[in-house]
Amino acid sequence: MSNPYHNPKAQWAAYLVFFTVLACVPLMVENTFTVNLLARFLVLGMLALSVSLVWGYGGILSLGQGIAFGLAAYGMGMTMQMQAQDPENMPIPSFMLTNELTELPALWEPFWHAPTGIALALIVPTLFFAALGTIMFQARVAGVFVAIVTLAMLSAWYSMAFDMQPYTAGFNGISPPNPLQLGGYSVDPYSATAYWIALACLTALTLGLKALLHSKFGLIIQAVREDPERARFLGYSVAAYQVSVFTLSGFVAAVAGVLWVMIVQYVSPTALEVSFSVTMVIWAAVGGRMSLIGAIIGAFLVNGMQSFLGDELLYGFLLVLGGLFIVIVRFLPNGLAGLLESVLGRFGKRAASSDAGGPV
Amino acid sequence: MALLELKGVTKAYDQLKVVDNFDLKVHRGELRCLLGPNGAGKTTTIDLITGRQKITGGVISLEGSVITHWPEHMRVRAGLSRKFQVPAVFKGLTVRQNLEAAFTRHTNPVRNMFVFRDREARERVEEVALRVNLASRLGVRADFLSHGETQWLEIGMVLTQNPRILLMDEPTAGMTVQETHRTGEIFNTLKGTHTLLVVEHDMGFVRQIADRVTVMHMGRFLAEGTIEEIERNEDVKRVYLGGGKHHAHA
Amino acid sequence: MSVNHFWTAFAFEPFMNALLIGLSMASIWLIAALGLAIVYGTMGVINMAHGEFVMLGAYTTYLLQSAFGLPFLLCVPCAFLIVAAIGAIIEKLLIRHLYKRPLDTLLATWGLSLVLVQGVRLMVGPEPKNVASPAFLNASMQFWVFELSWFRVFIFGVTIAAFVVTWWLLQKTRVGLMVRAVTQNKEIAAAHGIDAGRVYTLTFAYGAGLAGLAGAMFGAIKNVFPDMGAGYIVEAFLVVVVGGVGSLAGSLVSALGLGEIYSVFAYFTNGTFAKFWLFLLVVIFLRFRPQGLFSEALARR
Amino acid sequence: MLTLEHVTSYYGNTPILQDVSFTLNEGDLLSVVGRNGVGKTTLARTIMGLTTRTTGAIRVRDVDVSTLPTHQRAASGIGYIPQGRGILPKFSVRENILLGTFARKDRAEQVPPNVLELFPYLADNLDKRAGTLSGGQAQQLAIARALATDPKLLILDEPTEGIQPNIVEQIQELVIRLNRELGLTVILVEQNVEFAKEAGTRFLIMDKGAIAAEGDIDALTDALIDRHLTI
Amino acid sequence: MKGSRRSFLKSSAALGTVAGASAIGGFPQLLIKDANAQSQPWVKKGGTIKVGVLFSLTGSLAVVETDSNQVVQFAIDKINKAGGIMGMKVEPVIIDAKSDIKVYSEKISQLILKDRVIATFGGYTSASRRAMAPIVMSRDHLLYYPTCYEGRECTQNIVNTGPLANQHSQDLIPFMVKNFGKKVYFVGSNYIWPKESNKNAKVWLEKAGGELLGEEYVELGGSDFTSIFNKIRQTKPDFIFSTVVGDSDIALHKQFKQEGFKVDKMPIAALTTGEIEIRAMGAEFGAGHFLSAPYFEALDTPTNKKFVDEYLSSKYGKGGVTHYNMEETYLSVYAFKAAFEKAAAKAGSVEAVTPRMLRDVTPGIRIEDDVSPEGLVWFDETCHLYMKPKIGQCGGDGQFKIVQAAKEHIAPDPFVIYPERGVCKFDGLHTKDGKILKSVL
Repeated sequence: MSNPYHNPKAQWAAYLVFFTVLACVPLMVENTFTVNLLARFLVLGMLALSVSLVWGYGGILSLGQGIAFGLAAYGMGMTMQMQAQDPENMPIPSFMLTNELTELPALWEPFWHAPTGIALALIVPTLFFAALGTIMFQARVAGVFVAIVTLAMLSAWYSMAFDMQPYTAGFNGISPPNPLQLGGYSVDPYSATAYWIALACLTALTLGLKALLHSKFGLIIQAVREDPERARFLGYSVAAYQVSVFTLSGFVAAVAGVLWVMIVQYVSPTALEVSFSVTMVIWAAVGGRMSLIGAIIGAFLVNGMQSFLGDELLYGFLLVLGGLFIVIVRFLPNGLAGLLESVLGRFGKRAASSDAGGPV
Repeated sequence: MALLELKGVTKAYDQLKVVDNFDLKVHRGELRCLLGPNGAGKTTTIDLITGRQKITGGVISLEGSVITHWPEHMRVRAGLSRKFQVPAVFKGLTVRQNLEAAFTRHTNPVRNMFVFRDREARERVEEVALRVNLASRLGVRADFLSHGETQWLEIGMVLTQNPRILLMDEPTAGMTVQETHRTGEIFNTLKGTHTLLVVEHDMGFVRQIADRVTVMHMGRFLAEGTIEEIERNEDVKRVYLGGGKHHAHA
Repeated sequence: MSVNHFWTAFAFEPFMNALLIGLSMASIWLIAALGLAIVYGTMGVINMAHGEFVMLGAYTTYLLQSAFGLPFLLCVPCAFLIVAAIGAIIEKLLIRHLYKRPLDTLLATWGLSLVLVQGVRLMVGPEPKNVASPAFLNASMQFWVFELSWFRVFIFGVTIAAFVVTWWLLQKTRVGLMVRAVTQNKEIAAAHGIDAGRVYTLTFAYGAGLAGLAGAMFGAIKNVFPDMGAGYIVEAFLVVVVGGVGSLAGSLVSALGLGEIYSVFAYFTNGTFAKFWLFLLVVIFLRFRPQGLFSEALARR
Repeated sequence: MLTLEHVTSYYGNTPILQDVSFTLNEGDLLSVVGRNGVGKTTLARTIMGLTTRTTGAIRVRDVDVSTLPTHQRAASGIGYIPQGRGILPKFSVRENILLGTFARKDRAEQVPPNVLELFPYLADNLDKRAGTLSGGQAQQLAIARALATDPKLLILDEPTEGIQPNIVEQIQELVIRLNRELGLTVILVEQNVEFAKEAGTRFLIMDKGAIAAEGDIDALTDALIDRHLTI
Repeated sequence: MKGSRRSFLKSSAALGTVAGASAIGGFPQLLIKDANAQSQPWVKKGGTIKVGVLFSLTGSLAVVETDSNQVVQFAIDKINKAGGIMGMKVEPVIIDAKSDIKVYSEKISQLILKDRVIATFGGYTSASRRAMAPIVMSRDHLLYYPTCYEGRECTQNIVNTGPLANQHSQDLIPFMVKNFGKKVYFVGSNYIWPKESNKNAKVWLEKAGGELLGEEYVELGGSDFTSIFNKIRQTKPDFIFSTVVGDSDIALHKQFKQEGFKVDKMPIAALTTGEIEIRAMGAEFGAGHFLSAPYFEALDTPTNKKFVDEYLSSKYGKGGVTHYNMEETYLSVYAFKAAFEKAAAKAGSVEAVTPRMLRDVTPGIRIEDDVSPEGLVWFDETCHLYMKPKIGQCGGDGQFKIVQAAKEHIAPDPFVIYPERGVCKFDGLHTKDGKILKSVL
């Protein structure tokens, strides 16, 4: 009966191998472009991770993960932009001049101080998710309604980022001229350092969430996903758990937003686009929403395809992606991880007598 | 003082009264069976006690505190625990996880983020699993259980909670004869230490477990007494066998 | 009038016209949402590819017009029929395998929308196409303080007609009886000889057809291009959700309400800002009435 | 008329009906009795194809319908009155009856006149919303609707449940009439043993998803009743 | 779940070790390093000259950018057929940006770091330029941005071949005021280029004695102009000045007619509505409106006739039309050719040519009448073009009739409406207090 897929030791071992391999990548890749590209994938993987948490484990299909990502990205963009400003000579970013601002708006003031700016970039989206979650889950909004409410909220933020041009530079977005300065160092987005920073965050978040899912909390959010009413009649406040998991997923997406801008030095309303948020769900679904690593790998695969295969099959890519997605939803509801689970399950049955520990 | 007391409890949809001015007292340590033909309002009564449906009128109190309008999870925390008619377990989780989820010493989400391996929970889970014949099935996902096992699992979940009163809505529905008998044995071990309110149809089972029996009919109280008294009661016989012709209730 | 002021001052005539525009917006949103509402109400399927059916309708019109020289007014019903046929095929190949998995249909139809957009792009090309509308619709008339564009009136008329026909089909015909029976209780309907599968195919095809109809008209006020569908989908969803699942009247009222709110906001501020407030209001509204305007409180889970 | 051979029926993965076999002749009225939750309703639903999955054969006049979808079983001449009546409350009385006509062979699209003759109250209130009917009226409507399918076999699932006493009698008479006068073969799922005895020509006692006893109605003895039905 | 905690601790410890070890090796990379990259020549003797071509071939921007992509290839083919640049063939590395800002940012770095092109032609929207700019600047590389843009930037790594906001409307506004009346209503897409263009237009409007009645912006891709037309109807302007782009522009012109406005009473004077937009909306909706651009397909010069004929008959000309954006892109390739030749001559060898060097030699380069379809243009010290904008009126056939052409070349000035910020010069933005700021975005 024992399926190595479900063996906790094997799981932790797989996580260990996965992240170790990822950590070694920059030592093997000479090309700084590829390192940067992979760092981007790590961040996108983090988004898939947040989807996996909220949808796969929490059962909440949020199409608004981009809200946290986008808000955090703007926070980071503002921070890095202010690092390039000079209090005496260039006290405000030039795009504000275009929009008839002569003084730095109060909204931007905190971002003179980079640590405060980064902290705000993480805290504000997280709090927003807590608030939105409270509004939704206390009213027992569930299922597709959550999807549509988050979608509407995302669209609202998108038009806001567009329209509030004096504060956000609108469609053009904010492109800080210099890389992030941290403690006197300049974090070159094309260096292995940037990659490792992203990887460290991804590793910490993944292992943290993995541990969290092994905690009582992790058990209960899954219980809530399976049957909210049963959970309620066990004495749990279903709304409180849903808000918690929604907020956590918002935090993960916010971290991704901050890292993204560190790596690409650019933020625009496209971070808040509906299609981007839905694509995150696609990554998680392809890799397997019920597996943290699966979701991350899903993000790697889809984006890798887009980057490497995309150039070859210029015109067909979206067709392939859409088709792939339909096939996966139709036949593999748990994605590639689900496929692995059933393959290992069969293998495990055969090997049950000889090997109890399962392969690593 | 009764552990659980219902006074004048009423539930109406428009004009139709599903539960009509119903009174009930359950004392500590008692195993009470609630009987009645289909549509008598038994499940609705349980729903009203646990807060799943909104009450129209009347008062529900648990150990003296009035819980009539509390939210569901607060009632559970106050010591009410229920088993649903259609077994409600977490299908995607293993038996062990189901039982662990039911161990509700802490319900605060933030606090539970730091609960990893709770020895007390483990012991309780294993103890309960033994009790409901699932000790060998702890690692199995709940959706692979047989129907009877699923029922036991839910009974086990209710037991794990160690509530002041257990509300069991048709615990043996769909079980085989043997399974029903085992269930009766489980219930008999709970007598004295636990308080139970059991809704049941299976008379063999009721005979096996009941102390006192309350019979409902069309939302109202019909009779109460020991199993023998109820079996002799003409009104009860009529509503069960005779259907409409000579309805006796006032 | 001063320039660069965020707020526009109230003035009677333009405000009245803003109300009229709200009506026109409402008719556009309603025709875009109607098919979605029927499909969601009857089958519980959230069709994320609905906007792409709108796009297909526009392309059908363009192709019929440019390749066969069909007059615009004839293209509109043809767009309905052709997109309905495509909808029927899609229902049989994909949607019917995903009933009872509403979240998965949502995602699968999103995948479908990618395929449709890219498929059209590959076959017809990415450049925008142009649907010509008949000359008599390219005019406007004055009525009291109102300025009516004939084309807007035309859209309004078609929307009302589509709404009435839909209502009539549902309420007064045997097919409608079947659809309503399946919506209320699939088992009972089946036990009395109704083939629920066929009803679903029909419903989905009809919903797609309505989207195609909408597309035929939208093609004439703006442009026909592969991504055009994305521009309608969020608003259409909001109309359905605010109106209440399975309620035609609800969709009508909510389209009217949203259209007017948007237009009045847009009059006093600007379109982008109006949209932000509209979406925010909808989220707050759903907090208090998750089931929408016209629906009993059962659609929560 | 109707034959079940080794039928096992599941909800999800749970078998609710286990290895049930019986035969019903033309013109019979089979009373199915048993306590709550023993599978009587499941038996009715199994014949209609409303459970998740069944094994075994279900023959209606030698045609195996066990693989057919529900709507085709309805069209093959089975009329069904579900437990709780299954009236569509948002429909008018007329629309509810018309629902039955979808299973007719002759494709008639009108409310069948013979049905209206049977139910004068319904005939007078065709435009009333079905949700506002009383329990007894709703039961008449459910029967009228099933009759509109022009059935050969009628399955009634607890037709007297939850109905005021004075109406119960009318319903009971009606059921008997359908069988004796109109010649319909009937399966009557019933808790009221007295009525089951009065109406039935044959009986079937169910217990725990299986047949506990069956035979001509005369064989339904008090001993059997005591063992399987009473408290 | 047994032992999960223990193995968790173990695995995190192990990871820590790995991360620590790799960090030691990686620390030097904290500094921007490109030492080895610079030691390699960008162009090898006897090899090819690799250039990046980064436009969207799919997605919503593909409509315009596909043409840009085609015309770059057309120009490169033409140059290669004529013997290449200094005997070396130009090799385009063509990448699809998929209308996705993230892809622009990713692919520009691929072109620079992996493909090692010496310059990139790319972008059509300001947003894509802003997404590419940080990478181009931090690598001291070179981007040819071949379309109109708003100005207010002063960088040392971007060469622009489209008109600046100050060049476009200089003649158009006085022309319209003179012919139709003083009162004007501004309509634009809601982003920076229209807003900046309108600011410039206001300057010319004031000079011409015109009056601005209102200014409205529609969201990008927005297609409903009824609210805006409602406001326009109320204020009764003499003409509309439009900076609406893309799909919205088509909707604007269509709805203009459907709302019952008359083109002879209140025409639209646009900076955007060229031949390609007219074809997309149908000529009946465009007829009678005005456009200011440096280039029109109908321009009656031998060079343009040849350009149009050659392009439309080539395998790239399936679109069936040429337009200003395309011509500006075409010019950028010849600007690159001239710059490369100049730089190689200056450096003495092709291997010594760097992207930055190309930019540094660009000021002063002229593209003569016999090459440039729009006529002679030349670069100023900030790498913007001196050019002659022309005003065309659309006819019923979708072609423009040129009704006025500037007599003199108009100077580009990216900071003309921000004199307080300083003056953009060759080496950066000279502020009033004497500082020189580089890479001002």
